[in-house]
Amino acid sequence: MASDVETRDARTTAADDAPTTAHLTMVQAINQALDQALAADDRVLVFGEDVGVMGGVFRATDGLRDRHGQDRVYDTPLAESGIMGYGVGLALAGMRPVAEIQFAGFLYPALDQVLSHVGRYRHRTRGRFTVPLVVRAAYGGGVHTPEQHADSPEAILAHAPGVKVVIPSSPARAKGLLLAAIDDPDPVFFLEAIKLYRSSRESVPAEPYRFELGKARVAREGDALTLVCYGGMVEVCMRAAEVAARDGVSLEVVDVETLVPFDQETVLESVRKTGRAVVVHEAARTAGFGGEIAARIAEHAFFDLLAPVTRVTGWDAPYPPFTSVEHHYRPDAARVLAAVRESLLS
Amino acid sequence: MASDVETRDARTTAADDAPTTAHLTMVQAINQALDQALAADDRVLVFGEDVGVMGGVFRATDGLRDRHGQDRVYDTPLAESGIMGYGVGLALAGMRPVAEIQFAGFLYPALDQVLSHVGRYRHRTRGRFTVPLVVRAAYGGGVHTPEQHADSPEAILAHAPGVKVVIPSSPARAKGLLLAAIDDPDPVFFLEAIKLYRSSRESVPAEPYRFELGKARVAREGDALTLVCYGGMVEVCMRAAEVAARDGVSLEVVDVETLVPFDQETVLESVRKTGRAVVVHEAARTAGFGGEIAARIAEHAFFDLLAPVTRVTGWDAPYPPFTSVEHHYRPDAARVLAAVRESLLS
Amino acid sequence: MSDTVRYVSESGELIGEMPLAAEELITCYRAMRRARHFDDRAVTLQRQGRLGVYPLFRGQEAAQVGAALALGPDDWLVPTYRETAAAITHGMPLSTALLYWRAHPAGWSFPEDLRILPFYVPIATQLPHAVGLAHASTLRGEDAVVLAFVGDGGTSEGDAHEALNFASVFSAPVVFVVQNNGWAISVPTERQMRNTRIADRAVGYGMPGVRVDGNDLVAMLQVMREAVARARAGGGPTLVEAVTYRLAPHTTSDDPSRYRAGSTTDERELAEPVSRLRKLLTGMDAWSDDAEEQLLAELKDEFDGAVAEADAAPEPTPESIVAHVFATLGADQESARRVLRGE
Amino acid sequence: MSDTVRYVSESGELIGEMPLAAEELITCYRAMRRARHFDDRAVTLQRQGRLGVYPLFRGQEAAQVGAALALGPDDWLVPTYRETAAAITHGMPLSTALLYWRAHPAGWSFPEDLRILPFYVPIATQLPHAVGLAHASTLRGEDAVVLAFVGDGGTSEGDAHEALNFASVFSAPVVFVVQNNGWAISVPTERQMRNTRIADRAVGYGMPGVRVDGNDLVAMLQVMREAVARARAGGGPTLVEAVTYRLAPHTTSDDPSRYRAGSTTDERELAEPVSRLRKLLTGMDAWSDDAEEQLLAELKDEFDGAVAEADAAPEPTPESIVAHVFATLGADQESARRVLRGE
Ligand SMILES: Cc1ncc(C[n+]2csc(CCOP(=O)(O)OP(=O)(O)O)c2C)c(N)n1
Ligand SMILES: Cc1ncc(C[n+]2csc(CCOP(=O)(O)OP(=O)(O)O)c2C)c(N)n1
Ligand SMILES: [Mg+2]
Ligand SMILES: [Mg+2]
Repeated sequence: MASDVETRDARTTAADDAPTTAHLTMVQAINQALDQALAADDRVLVFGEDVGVMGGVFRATDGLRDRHGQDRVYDTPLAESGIMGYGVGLALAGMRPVAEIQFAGFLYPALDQVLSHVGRYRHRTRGRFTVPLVVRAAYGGGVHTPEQHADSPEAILAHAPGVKVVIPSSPARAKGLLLAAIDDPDPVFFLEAIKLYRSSRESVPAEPYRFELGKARVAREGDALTLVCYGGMVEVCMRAAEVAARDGVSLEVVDVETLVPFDQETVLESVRKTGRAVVVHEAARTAGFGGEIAARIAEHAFFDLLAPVTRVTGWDAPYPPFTSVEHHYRPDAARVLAAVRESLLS
Repeated sequence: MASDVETRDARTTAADDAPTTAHLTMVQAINQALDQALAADDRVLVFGEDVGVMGGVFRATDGLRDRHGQDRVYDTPLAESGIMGYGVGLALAGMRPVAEIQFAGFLYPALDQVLSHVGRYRHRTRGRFTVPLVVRAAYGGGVHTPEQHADSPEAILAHAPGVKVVIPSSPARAKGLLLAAIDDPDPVFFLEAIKLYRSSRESVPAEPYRFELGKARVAREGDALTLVCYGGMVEVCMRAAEVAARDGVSLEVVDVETLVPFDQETVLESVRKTGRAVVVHEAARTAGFGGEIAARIAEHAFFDLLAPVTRVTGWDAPYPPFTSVEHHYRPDAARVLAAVRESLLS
Repeated sequence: MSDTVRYVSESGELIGEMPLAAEELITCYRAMRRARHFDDRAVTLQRQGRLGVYPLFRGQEAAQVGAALALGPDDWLVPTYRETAAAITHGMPLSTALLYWRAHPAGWSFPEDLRILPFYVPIATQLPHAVGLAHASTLRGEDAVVLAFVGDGGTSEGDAHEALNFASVFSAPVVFVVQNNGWAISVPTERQMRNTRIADRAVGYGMPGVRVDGNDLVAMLQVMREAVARARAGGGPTLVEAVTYRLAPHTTSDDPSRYRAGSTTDERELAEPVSRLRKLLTGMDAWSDDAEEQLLAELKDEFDGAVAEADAAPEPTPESIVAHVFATLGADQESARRVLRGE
Repeated sequence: MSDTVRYVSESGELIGEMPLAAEELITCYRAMRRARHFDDRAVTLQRQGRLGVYPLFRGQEAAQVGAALALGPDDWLVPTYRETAAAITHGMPLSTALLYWRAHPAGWSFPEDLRILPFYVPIATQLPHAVGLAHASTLRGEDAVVLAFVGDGGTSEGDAHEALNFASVFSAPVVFVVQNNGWAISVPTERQMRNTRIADRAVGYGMPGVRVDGNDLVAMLQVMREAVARARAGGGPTLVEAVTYRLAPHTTSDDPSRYRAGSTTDERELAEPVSRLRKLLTGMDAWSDDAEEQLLAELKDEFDGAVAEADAAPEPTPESIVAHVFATLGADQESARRVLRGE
């Protein structure tokens, strides 16, 4: 089912006297990015379940149909494999499709299209056919959504060669990364942490701007240990770092942002400096993307490591649909800090 | 398309004067296991595309329909999500369904059923509903199959909580593991390396027998370095170990066999002894299961490691459909040995 | 609604012969009224923060109750998230339903003999399970039938197609009921598909397809009894399109004013199934205001009891998160469990 | 085959009026004969180890060529792995086709102006692409139409359903051709589905459905021209069931004796489409043994030339494995590339 919380209007890019920045939630920043992409390039199309008339279950596409017309922003039938495959076809035809999948757990019916086609067209046809498709999906927990609405399947996408995976951690980052994703010549999966959609606002430049994909970002500098994280876990790690700072422990926070292509160098540089790393994500641990990150750190920063790289993740169980205990599944600052303490002791 | 190579008849469990072992290929051993499971338990059903009349594109189900009847061994329509979901329904009803998916790359249309249902029923219903379903699929490269027929999606399955993943490395192991999988009260994905189906024979006991799931196996003892591998990579690693032995380097080979639940202790025990590890699989590297294994070793054997844990895997590209270069994708003994040398030097 | 089976007009008048006895009708009415009472009270509980997101079924009582009442006790019900009315009619304890919508684990752990699969949201994915359950029944020589629900929107998913095809190929004893309630969240059925009759899809599977006024309990029950009997007799699956209307928002979180005019709903309220059947019964002198009042008092008591029962369910422990991942937990779950226990 | 469009009997006699001029028929025949020649020669190459696994299309030439000839040069062809005949008819160089079946990268890297998607095996997954291509054509105000193929077996996949529904909802200019060749590897159409006419599925999508004798080139071309014209004029999609027969094994690796009697095939050979059209033409005095001989000589030359061209394609380098993963390779591909280069 769709959760759906009220939001304020994000239309901030209107007239001449438009402000140069606005205080936006992440969902408003995303709405603005889509609006600007639609305005700038005729080839951009926005579609998915309930994105048209209704403006999306999270209102990320609110107002876009009115402004850009029903041929540019429209509803599809309820079929994710169809949406994905249809999006592939649009992309093959030279359009710049931006599909919305309501929740990342509903990417599953579309995985055949993702694994068999989205990431393969360029490779198998030696560049003759390409799929500049963007797929947005809400992911992750922390807001008491119904069953299956809190999944974090980024590792599956990251294991599909030819597919880029981007997970923003704030309104301003989301806008710049989404505009870059829409410009990108390759398919980009853009996962949006539900927890961040409206949890806070940030000053977002009104003009279109882009952040380069494939770059990790040092979100906070420190020297005792590196927290490696992305998306909804960045605020958790930042909070942990603040708490640690009060105890005089200075943690560095690296926001991966783009899982694929992975910016190994930025992560390694940080860990070489601190000598310790804790990797944090909310997906289940086994075969999660944290394993990949930890394995790379442990391989390439081996001689600089003072302690084993550890992971703070969802447990090896489905995200629990049982509201009263779900906060024990999703990592929080306390669990991150416990792992930090353990690492610092070893 | 289905590749289809001739095979000899695997019917070795006939009369009183039956031999106590037979020299079987892996596909024959699998056929025998299915035959014995069907004979032993009325609830066992074998179904999938072309498994009935034709006996399977690899002949794994050859003769089973004749022996056990068309209500026990039958063809389904060409629809993998349907096969998986229908199998879930049979399992919920108390049957012991054994589904065949012709190639692991054709599991993709069924991933929604896998991720949303197969691994979740027991968890979400607190044990009220369970899915004792076995799904067999041919996986991996090395035999010049057409495009998309050489995929190795084990990491995706391993990231689905509640699902067991088993990958046998020889005829005798395959039989014992498959019979255990069919007995298991939980869903088991059973991936069969195409390369091993007929590449060699092994003495296989004629009687039904079972190997415990969830146990790794030391396939060869050594003390200089541990090769961690599974399925089609075990023979590659064994060959590498033989070559190394000629140079006086003694490699230990750990055959993971069950990826989930992962037998961390056996792997760690070996690495604690050797101090070095190379993880080998043919799936693409990024977010492959090797990252998980390497991360666990690097975390838990940190103080025993003499060199970084490295990985020899498929490259971060789709398995190439281009026959003349595919052997550069799939790890071979030479690449494993190169990684071994590098590890021993560091 | 030509070609649509109907016995009772929107204003509650009988069209043609009445196939049901008055007592039967009263049983049906009581079940529908019970469902309506549940729905109303559930919404109140949700507003009080005592349920999570709740998908109302207001307006779909006849479709759900009529279908469920065609089942025998050994038959299976395979619902979507919308079918609380069908589920409580087929024997799900009200407290279990409340606990599910409260997202409490006891809402999933059904009594052993309850032949209902739990509510779930991945659209249409339950349909192949229904086929498997049904085929298992045939293979074992049992005569249990499976009733599987899906929405108009859900028919667009690949799994709906695969399940219909499997069912017909295996001649599985399953009755598919599409509740065409006009909407898939904000998308009206006309933009979900081009065909005007969902029942027409049946032709493509070589199975009978029936379109029925899903707000007419009598029609619904008749059509379903026939389909269930056919399935039980080995005649294979049927596709039933129950034409109904989602009078309520999609869920308690939804704001339908973003996509449909309030006037549409008001008009549809006039044809809603509970009062339609009540009018019929009243016209037959088979139901009175007193009977209604007494029924409501009973329903209130029953519901209050269920709430009390639900409230008494012990809070899950943190370690319940990893319980039941496997029959025997793996080492990874065991170590997680120790952490969750605070060991 | 009642309700099945047919113009030419199995023995090559005209039934009713001939809608095509003799020159057109000759063009069609030449294209079919060319396809047959390709198929025969490809099998020989495969036996020599000079092609990989090859899916023959013997018996399906009329269905494929008839469909492809209804297209204009700007129209798209979306094939399965079976449609080599359609592809070479729509302009794919023979050498490209050979290189694809030789699993050489040049078999995928089509000339820029070739409006054909590459052959591929994940069944039915190409159909939603066809809808996207078609809808893009409409959205841009172009009039390109898309021809999408699928097999009888392929209709069972969820993607087939989702694509048909999307196409009808978007009124996309796409013509779906189901080649009902009787088999999906070993599974006959009767066990793939219960309905006897695949064209009947069209009703469920509110689109026209046509069943045509797919071994009758004239019927095929007529039906396709109508469907393509309708799509081009904004009339939306059509579902065409081309009834044909897979005379050959599923692929060069398949042994059909495991699931069908040789006699079935022998009988079907009598109705095969190439000789059927030749008989018709001969009966019309529009074709002679001499013409045939000359055509075969031309086809042989063309094919030999294509083989030579294919043979001349440079062997791919090991590093081609990681080339084209992204427009700009990531660091992981770059480091792999260095290893593959032996650096
Ligand atoms: C696979 C999947 N995609 C999307 C959703 C989000 N979603 C929940 S309900 C719904 C609409 C369902 O409409 P319909 O099938 O007509 O059932 P109704 O809600 O009307 O009962 C959607 C799109 C989902 N739950 N599952
Ligand atoms: C998703 C998927 N599942 C299974 C296969 C294996 N397979 C290859 S061809 C085939 C049969 C296809 O039959 P049909 O659609 O009738 O086409 P035909 O081969 O007759 O042209 C199967 C099952 C596949 N390629 N893709
Ligand atoms: Mg609906
Ligand atoms: Mg076929």
